Amino acid sequence: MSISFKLEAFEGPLDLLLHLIDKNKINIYDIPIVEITEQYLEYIQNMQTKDLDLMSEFLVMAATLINIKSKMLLPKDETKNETEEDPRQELVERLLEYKMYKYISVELKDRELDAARIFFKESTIPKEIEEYKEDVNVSDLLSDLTLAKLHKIFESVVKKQVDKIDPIRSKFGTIEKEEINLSTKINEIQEYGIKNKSFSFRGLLEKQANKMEIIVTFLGILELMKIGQVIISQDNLFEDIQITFIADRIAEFDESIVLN
Amino acid sequence: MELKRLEAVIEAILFTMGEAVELERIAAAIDHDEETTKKIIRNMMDQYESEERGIKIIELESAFQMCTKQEMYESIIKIAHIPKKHVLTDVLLETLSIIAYKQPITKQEIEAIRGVKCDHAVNKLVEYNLACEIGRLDAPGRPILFGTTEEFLRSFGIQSLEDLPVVHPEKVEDFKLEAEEEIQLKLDI
Amino acid sequence: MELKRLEAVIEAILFTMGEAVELERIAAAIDHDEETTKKIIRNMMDQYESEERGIKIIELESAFQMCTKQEMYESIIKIAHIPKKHVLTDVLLETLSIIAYKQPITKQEIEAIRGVKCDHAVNKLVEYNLACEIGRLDAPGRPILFGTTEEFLRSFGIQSLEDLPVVHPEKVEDFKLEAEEEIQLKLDI
Repeated sequence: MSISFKLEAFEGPLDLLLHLIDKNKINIYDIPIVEITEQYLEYIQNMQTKDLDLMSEFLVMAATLINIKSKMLLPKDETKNETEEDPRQELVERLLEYKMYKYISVELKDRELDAARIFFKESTIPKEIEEYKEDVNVSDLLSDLTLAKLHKIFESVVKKQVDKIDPIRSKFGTIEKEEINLSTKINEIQEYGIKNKSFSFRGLLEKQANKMEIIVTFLGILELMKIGQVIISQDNLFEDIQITFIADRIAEFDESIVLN
Repeated sequence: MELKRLEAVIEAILFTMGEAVELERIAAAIDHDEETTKKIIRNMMDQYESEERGIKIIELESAFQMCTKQEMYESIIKIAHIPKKHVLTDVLLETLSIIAYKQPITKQEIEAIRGVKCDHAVNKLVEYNLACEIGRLDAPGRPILFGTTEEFLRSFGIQSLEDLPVVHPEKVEDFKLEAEEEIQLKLDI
Repeated sequence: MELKRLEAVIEAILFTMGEAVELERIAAAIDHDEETTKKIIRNMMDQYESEERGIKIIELESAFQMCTKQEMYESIIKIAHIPKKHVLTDVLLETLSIIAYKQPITKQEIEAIRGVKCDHAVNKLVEYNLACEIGRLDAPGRPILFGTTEEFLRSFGIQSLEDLPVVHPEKVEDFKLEAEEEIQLKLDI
């Protein structure tokens, strides 16, 4: 099946999922998860985007779909009396909600067109009246604000800022500051691939110095799969993945793919 | 003051100020209670609407503003300079719809609905004065709560948040029926 | 176009423009010659004058302008006398506390701390004379540095910024620990 348009056209993972459901004319309440998951993965494989943040959001959705798919393939637990919730339920709810806002935003756009046809007027206060304008009374403004209160407010601002910092990841201080260049890593993998032709995924990861390098290596493999430089195979579930380098030369990569 | 005179004063106030003026302030200026003042203004709104006039009064939550009628647009653009409008992309519109219906809402909640990061979209909406901070959620990190502005109401011709477009239940039913008919052709697992 | 409709268009144009509009331009907008246009406007002037209205049209050389009637001034002054209630919102308070403790600070830095745009808040604080520009940062774009004013010190009855309550470093450490605990909780689920 040929992909006739670019994935970048989608706003996000839900948008793509909605499109697939639309295209297949499927009832949103009854998504054939296997079919949709396969199509979804196919789209992701053809993704042209280099935005890793965006890419990861699509991947999360793909993982969700696969998770649901696997749950549905598992035999029902007979020992449990209560009726188990359909694993698709939550996804369906999210999709319906998203669909509703998409619909509303079109309505809003329509209203905006109408509203744009009216004109307002600048305020034209006559001079005599303008002079009556009162100054803002600062002491009234600050009437119930004490220094202690101001101090408390600042503390809560600082607290909020601290909360935003992930204490676990922030401990990789020295590593984080070191920029790992995705394109460099991809080239390394390619050189390794030309030399070794076929190699173990696990083995490759074990050669990495730290977590960040492992992540970048993993992303590099994904990227190489996407452009068809490598193919992967796995004999059984949870077994090591075998990577085979099928290209005959190293593909050039944009230097701008940098992971901080 | 007799009614005609009060109407004249309100007309003068709304004309002079140009911007939206809170009911509270108008009531104080004409020395009447808010309930009465609202009745007078609503009555004026009907008059402007029914008579062949070029201007009208719109209501924005509890404020009122004078503006031209929509059908005057073609003639006015021959003279007036049209203020440049921000182009709202689909992403911004979707984000704005979510804020409008779910306010007060945090960025995290918006992200949960859209499935993608929304920092950029929310910041743009704040910059365009269509959304604004309306407080902090009492939860870890005290995340900022967002809501829509008066400018939002004005830009979309909405009187109050109760006036937001709704998805009619029949419409939702339609979506479902459509899909159900079509699914007959498809294999399900 | 019939007369009533032409009058409505002229009303809309004069309202929107606010300033004086040349007869020539009005005539062009309603697609009639100047002589006819002038007659229509003069007739409108009489109507506004005789009816109990808050606004009127005045003639200036060969231009026309819409304005409020003199006798309305008193009521409009009342509106100016009942200014919008100025309040320090949560947004303003937070921004003020950041400026007080982190000055000199740029808007960009405040934004980095709060995670949202702060133009409006900073402008308001400057308007209230609680914050002001105290220089420029020696960096690309030479961004403005903000600090608190003497008025700020006076309002809190303090002599200098050194009198501000201190944020203890241990406190920040505590925050960090709390945040870590919260994250741990999340991971445990």
